Amino acid sequence: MTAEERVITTREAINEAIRDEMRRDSSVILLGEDVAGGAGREAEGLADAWGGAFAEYKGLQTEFGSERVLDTPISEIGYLGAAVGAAATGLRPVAELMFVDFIGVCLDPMMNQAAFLRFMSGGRAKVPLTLITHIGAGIGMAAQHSKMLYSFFTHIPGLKVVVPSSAYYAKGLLTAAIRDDDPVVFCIHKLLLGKQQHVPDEAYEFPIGQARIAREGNDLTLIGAALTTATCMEAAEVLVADGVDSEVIDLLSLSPLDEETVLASVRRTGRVVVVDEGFPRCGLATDVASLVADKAFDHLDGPVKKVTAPHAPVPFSRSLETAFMPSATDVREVALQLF
Amino acid sequence: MTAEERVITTREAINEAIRDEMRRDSSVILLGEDVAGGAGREAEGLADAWGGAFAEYKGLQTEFGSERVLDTPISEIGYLGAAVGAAATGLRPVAELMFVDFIGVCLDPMMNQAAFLRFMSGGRAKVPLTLITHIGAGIGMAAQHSKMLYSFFTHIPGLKVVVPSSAYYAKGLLTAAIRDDDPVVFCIHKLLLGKQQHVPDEAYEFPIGQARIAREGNDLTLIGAALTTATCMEAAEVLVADGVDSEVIDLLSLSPLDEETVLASVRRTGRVVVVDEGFPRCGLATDVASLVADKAFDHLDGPVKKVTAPHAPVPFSRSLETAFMPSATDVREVALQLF
Amino acid sequence: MSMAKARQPSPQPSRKQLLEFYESMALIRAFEERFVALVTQGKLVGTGHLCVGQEAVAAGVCGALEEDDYVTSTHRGHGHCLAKGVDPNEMMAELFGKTTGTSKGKGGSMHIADFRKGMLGANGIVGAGMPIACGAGLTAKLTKSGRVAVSFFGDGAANIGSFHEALNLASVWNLPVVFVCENNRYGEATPVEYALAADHVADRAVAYRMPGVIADGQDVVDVYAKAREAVDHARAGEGPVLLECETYRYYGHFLGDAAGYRTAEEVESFRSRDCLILLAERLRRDHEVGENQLDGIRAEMEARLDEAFAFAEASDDPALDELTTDVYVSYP
Amino acid sequence: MSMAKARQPSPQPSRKQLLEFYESMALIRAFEERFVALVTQGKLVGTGHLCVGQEAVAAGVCGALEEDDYVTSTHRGHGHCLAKGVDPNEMMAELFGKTTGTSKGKGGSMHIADFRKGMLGANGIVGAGMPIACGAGLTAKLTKSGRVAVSFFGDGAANIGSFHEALNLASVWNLPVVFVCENNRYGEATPVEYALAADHVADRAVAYRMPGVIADGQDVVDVYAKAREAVDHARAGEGPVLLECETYRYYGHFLGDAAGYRTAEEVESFRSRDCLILLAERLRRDHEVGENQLDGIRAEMEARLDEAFAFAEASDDPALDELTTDVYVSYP
Ligand SMILES: Cc1ncc(C[n+]2csc(CCOP(=O)(O)OP(=O)(O)O)c2C)c(N)n1
Ligand SMILES: Cc1ncc(C[n+]2csc(CCOP(=O)(O)OP(=O)(O)O)c2C)c(N)n1
Ligand SMILES: [Mg+2]
Ligand SMILES: [Mg+2]
Repeated sequence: MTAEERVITTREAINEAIRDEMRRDSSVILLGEDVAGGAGREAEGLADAWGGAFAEYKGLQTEFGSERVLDTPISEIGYLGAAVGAAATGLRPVAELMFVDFIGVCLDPMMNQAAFLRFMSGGRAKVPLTLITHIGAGIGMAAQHSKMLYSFFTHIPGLKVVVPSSAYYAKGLLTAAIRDDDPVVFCIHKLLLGKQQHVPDEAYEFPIGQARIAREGNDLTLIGAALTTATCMEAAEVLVADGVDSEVIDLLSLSPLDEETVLASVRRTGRVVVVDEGFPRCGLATDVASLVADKAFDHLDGPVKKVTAPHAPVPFSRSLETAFMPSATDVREVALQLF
Repeated sequence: MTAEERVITTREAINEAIRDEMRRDSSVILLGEDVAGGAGREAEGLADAWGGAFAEYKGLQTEFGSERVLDTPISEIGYLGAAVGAAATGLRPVAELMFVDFIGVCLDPMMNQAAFLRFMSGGRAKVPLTLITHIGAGIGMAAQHSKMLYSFFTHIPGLKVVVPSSAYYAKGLLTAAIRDDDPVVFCIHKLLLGKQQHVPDEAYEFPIGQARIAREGNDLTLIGAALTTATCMEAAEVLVADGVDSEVIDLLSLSPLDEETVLASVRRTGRVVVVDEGFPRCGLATDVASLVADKAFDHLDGPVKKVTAPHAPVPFSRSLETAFMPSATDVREVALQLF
Repeated sequence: MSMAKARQPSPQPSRKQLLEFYESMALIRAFEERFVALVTQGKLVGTGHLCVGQEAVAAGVCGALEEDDYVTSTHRGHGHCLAKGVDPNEMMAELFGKTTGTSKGKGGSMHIADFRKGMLGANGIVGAGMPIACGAGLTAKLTKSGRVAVSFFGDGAANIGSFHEALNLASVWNLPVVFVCENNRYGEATPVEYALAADHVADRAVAYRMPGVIADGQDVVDVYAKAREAVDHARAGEGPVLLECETYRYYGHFLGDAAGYRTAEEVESFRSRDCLILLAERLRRDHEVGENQLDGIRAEMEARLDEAFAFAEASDDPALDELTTDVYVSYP
Repeated sequence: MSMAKARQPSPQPSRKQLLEFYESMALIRAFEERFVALVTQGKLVGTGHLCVGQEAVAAGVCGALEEDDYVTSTHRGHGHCLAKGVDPNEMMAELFGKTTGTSKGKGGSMHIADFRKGMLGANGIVGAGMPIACGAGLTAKLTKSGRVAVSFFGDGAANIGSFHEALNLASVWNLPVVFVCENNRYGEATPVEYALAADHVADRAVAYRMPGVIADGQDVVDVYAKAREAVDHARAGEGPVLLECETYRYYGHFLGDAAGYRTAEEVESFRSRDCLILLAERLRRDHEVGENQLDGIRAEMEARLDEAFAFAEASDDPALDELTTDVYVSYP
């Protein structure tokens, strides 16, 4: 297998991005709950037992030591606040919030501190902090472990927000995030972690603020992020049989949003469905839909459509959970209303 | 002065609503930081010294005692969690979060607990909790004390969200909130507290989920909430000189949203500007705009417009703070783009 | 015991009570092991946080409670639910995501709750149950119902802010709440020695002017005695208590965790003090209970689980429209 | 003092140092009183949280720091900033919302920061500074810079979760952080006796396996001595310290608060132990400093404030496009 053909999981891509940046820049550190595991047991040969609850960080503590890969107590407001303070004083921390749902106990360091510190100090401070967090439903963990919530971060001025849809973009966006001088929230959908893709060996950045056209088409624009990009792709294939040629946009960055790519597409196709696994109110779908309804209005051939999760907590039961998440069938059904 | 003519401040209206419900129903309690003030000094005659940071609760502890009007330590996740537990076991707590900005340390009890408990228990639990919180800029308190953030609550299924625009609606909505069996977040803009209006003496409910037409008009729909309702009214007056006859909708409830009132108006006028003091991304304005762009699309004569705060933290300097908040001039300017 | 006032000497549990503890612990053990078996056999897809090894804490503490007392639990909540009297059929159905489950299949393992039994819910958010228990205690105090609230939490949870805020608040308001720490020596893969900057969780009680007590969490009698004293203290209006129970979980953090952060010897050393074995010894020694009788109890519990499994399997999945019910009591 | 190891005896401050303390405290007092005067006269619209009465804490603690050590502050932060060397001109300009302010007028009283001086910011969120100080301490530790971070917080803040998490974390990671509680007896209108379920904030130190020390916050020499020991302890790599300074604020919680939650006698009793008076007595008694010299220092500080006021008044409001600058370092 040549280097070009190398295929790895999203989990491995995340590991590589952090590893490469930690090698390159000694100010990069990693901290979070069980990002190593077995803390304090190095002498017994039990270190690095977990590498994170989702095992993305496996081996990093072994390579970089417990000074740079720090397990934390269950103290999210404590260690995220510490990450802010470390970032503001010269380190470049990568902090993990295991499930984005836990933001309920630690939004403050991200919102009132990290996001605002530069502004509140009149530009004297910067906070080069990366927050990695896991989003999304699909693994049977129910209401308190399955939300998206990226709209919260997107709402807050001062935060950048990226949402990769596969291993390649995970590596490129995480590298860019770690190198960025602003706080960046890196939201990774759990169901993507095990998925494989060709990923270059060497370090590379995928630019924050840039969407991509995942599929070109002329009749309809489907817009997705995280897992719903795949949902859109699937729907686009099915829609071929309906005689509809769909363009699919993978947002990748939610803040800043690549307005131009979205608008250019919709202006050409005249029809749009925004697909978002988040809750329907004040969410990502409403955000992108309202952008289109303002700035591409004159080119629209029909209403601006959205497919989202229902206005309900994420259910446990597998059948309900599956129904909760937007499906290609849902997307097709809504898309066909536009023709 | 007859009873009908009685004019009181929003602050007093809030006081009355709580007082009446506490008299009517012994399970209603009030808790929060300094909702009384001088806790533990009753013997020295120093009780009830503050009645809340904004003095809405003055006199309530004197009337109802420190068992039912409870000052708390500075422990938002503690006392809001306690409010959830009290609500789930038979009390009907009214809790105060002094500034909505503090939600960064205590979102969890509202989101993962209060909002979801009914669903997560399969309907066995209910959480009749009212959260009163102060929103908005305009009093020189800068980035950490001036946000709106009602879009966060609106995003979360299981929470109801109300945003009065004056004393009359404050009393009616707060009464409805306290009597409601679901958790309700009552967001009151600081600049409304001192404003006066005729408010009936007796207790009354204004229905949660009902918007109102604040001004009738045929050419344009302006949509506001909290302070921006007044901004819309002002803009509407100015727009008369431009030959534009505006309808103004005061949302009052953000969740559930009175979609019908919004849609009926826009279907008639064909033009809309949503005005929101919140941040522009994934916020209230995008939510309402995307609703209109979907369900009133066929009646639209122009793009769906929004006027919001900029994507920036709330600044301290008075001149910047004034520029930060949507003004009637901003609204007029955007509205005229539609003609 | 450092309670402010001396309480009545804690009653020695009777033979009958001890047998009830045994039954309770055997039920929990059977439930958890059945769950593991079902997952292993592929009859049930999913995972969960098992409390095998810790049964004495749930049984001993809940044994000290009245039926209408309140309990808040954690992600590791099966044992607390069973000990508080939640129906195993409904619990098993919940794990299967069936409409007959405690939460109609909408909650799952981390959200089992039964308000009719005072079980205010397992909780997926570490620490979240402690403030909620304060609220239940406040209800009890204001309505003079005489009830007490118990909040279970882990050693890892002792480092989260809500622990601090809840214990301080309970003390400030003099609430009838007993905070029960199940110190099983790990929070996920992190040893308590690393994460807790104190020798014992109970050492933190002084920071809140409340009694701090340590019990042997493998010995249900010790747990019961100390829980009983703490509950009596709280019920008498003397305020909250922090009770730490030293225990151990045999499985990993969740079903599937290989637990590579601890040695086999460590696990063995704790297994040798298994709560069921210790209690069986005591029953044989002091109460002339024969091995047969204990085998009988365990067999009964297995049968109970056969029934629960059959019930769950025979139940329906929730209808798809359940997706949006129970979000609100009323949505105009 | 309960430090783990005995440190070198804390040096008695020299006459020169004492005069520096006096100057520092007089500057803070003058700054705050000038602010009050300007608001009262209507020359400045706004409010703020004044630290008049508490000056010895800022001066004594910052006097024990090196210039490049870090400080995180609170909503009541003017004194900490001044004692840490932030320019009064820029601070006054900030309060006027002028573009020459520490934060270009965009931050205001609750967000004064000067990273060049190690002042990481006042903070409008109670408790938020403590974890941030841990992060600064972590930077110091990992980069081996030898710096120390001090985190000021109030008695009220001792009941918020971030206090708990930060102190535990600092201890677990053995960080060079000194947590300085300014116990001024109130959090807003709430007496410390009500809100804190402990006799002293310092009593909570044992819960985090760190030394807890109490200083007389009105006596800058006592504050300095204990802060110095704590800072040395932290700098030596021996871990964090909790230092509680007993003090009092003469004004209400904010300028405009009538403070009806306390008696005039109480205020009087604390005013009689004013930090400037106490230090003046000591200087006269032990160091033959005359009243003239002290009058001279205070007059100098008034002149310094004249200058600051003139500077602020002469400065420009920020241009309107500043509304959206400094949100990001880079926004593609
Ligand atoms: C606020 C929050 N942070 C982190 C987690 C992830 N998590 C789930 S259980 C757990 C460990 C809890 O340890 P402990 O309190 O000792 O309970 P145990 O699992 O040992 O019963 C963690 C970190 C969570 N669910 N909630
Ligand atoms: C998280 C949070 N909760 C509440 C407040 C409102 N608040 C501002 S200052 C204050 C009192 C703080 O008391 P203390 O810590 O003793 O400091 P002091 O004001 O006495 O200096 C409160 C409750 C806040 N700013 N942040
Ligand atoms: Mg544990
Ligand atoms: Mg104070």
